[in-house]
Amino acid sequence: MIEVLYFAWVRERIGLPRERMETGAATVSELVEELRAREPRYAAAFADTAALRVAVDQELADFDAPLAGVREVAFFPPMTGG
Amino acid sequence: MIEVLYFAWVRERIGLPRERMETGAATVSELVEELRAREPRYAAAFADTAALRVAVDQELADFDAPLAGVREVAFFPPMTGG
Amino acid sequence: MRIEVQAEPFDYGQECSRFTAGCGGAGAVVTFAGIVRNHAGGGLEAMEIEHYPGMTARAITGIAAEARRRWHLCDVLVIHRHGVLEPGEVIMMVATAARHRAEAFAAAEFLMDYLKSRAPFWKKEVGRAGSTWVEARDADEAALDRWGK
Amino acid sequence: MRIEVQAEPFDYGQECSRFTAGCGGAGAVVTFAGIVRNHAGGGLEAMEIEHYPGMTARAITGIAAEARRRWHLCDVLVIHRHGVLEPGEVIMMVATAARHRAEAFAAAEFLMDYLKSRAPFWKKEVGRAGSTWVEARDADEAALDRWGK
Repeated sequence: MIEVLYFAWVRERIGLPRERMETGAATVSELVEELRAREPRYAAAFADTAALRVAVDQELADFDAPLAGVREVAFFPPMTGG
Repeated sequence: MIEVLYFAWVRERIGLPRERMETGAATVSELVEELRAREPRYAAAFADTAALRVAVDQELADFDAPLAGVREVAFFPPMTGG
Repeated sequence: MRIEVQAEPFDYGQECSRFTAGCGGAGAVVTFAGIVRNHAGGGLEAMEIEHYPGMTARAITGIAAEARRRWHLCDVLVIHRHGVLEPGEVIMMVATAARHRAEAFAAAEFLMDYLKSRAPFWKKEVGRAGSTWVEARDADEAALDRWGK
Repeated sequence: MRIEVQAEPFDYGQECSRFTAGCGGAGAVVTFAGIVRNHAGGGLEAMEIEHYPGMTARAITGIAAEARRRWHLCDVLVIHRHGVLEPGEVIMMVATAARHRAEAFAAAEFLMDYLKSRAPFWKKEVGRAGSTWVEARDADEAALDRWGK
């Protein structure tokens, strides 16, 4: 089981802030493929992964990061703090 | 008549903060020569002009600046504000 | 070193005073404050700041630790708010203290460049005509290059 | 724009608050504070700051005006003390407000570089063993080069 979190417009497009899911995905990219295939709102949120950032277990990561042993994956747009 | 001001260690070496003087010097350098010739304390203060800065009528200037029409000349070490 | 991530307002001037009083060996203190700007036309009614609670404090702590590795700093402070802010409110501040000004300036700019693009905050501008997520500026990502990422 | 040259202490935090509250369009405020450092060994008893009364305010005003020519600034503040200060006291501050942080940072550093080497102040450290005029550092003169003097 993996916890998937969404922030900012990713959260708004998907319509929920987080969900627990069972996945066989080996990498973040495979997880994205799986999510995209679910429903149009996911396909819309993940249409352009160049516009997205990902954190794996609360550390910024790449889309080819492996998911073995991972508990939490978060998707969000580029950050705009400060 | 010209007003000559001294600051920081220049003031301390010469032993006074300002003086009015009559001078025929055409430039700051000539004024320095005139002062140096006066007394050992002036010679000591002006021994190394590379260690000094000069302001003419309250604007930073070079040692070859002309003195025609000038009312105030100030000598001091490099500034250490901030 | 103090890192605060909070919804509550903070007293920017008081934090500046306290920080400055607390660092004995420092000759130089630099502070930065980010403020909710009143855009031309005055259409901005509020700024909503979302963050990633589990990750935010650790991300900022990591950025501050990196700053302390790069420069000899007497102290570092970061306060960042989230939630709903009004125009004119202080969103966040950083403060750095060092012996000389070059280090304090460099560290404050480094902190800001990284907080801007690597700490998980997202700003949304709420105006009369609707609300918009603030887009990351290319200049902000480019700013990281000067630190050799 | 406000320039103050004064013997009296000032409340650094309060000045930071007031400055920040006063600049509506700014998104970024940078402040710098110079503090009388307690040197290793703690031998410093006081810092005496001499200045050139007729020239000081006009020199600082000129430097601030040049900063406003180079960057689009919403506001600038400079306060510089003279006279006798104790370790830990704030000697001077600058504050800059701009729309974006890069301008506020650059202008604050520019002001500091020029105030350091082009405003007529001289510092003397008074310690147990006597007193010494602070010498200008080569780094301070070199810092001006990056602004194309």
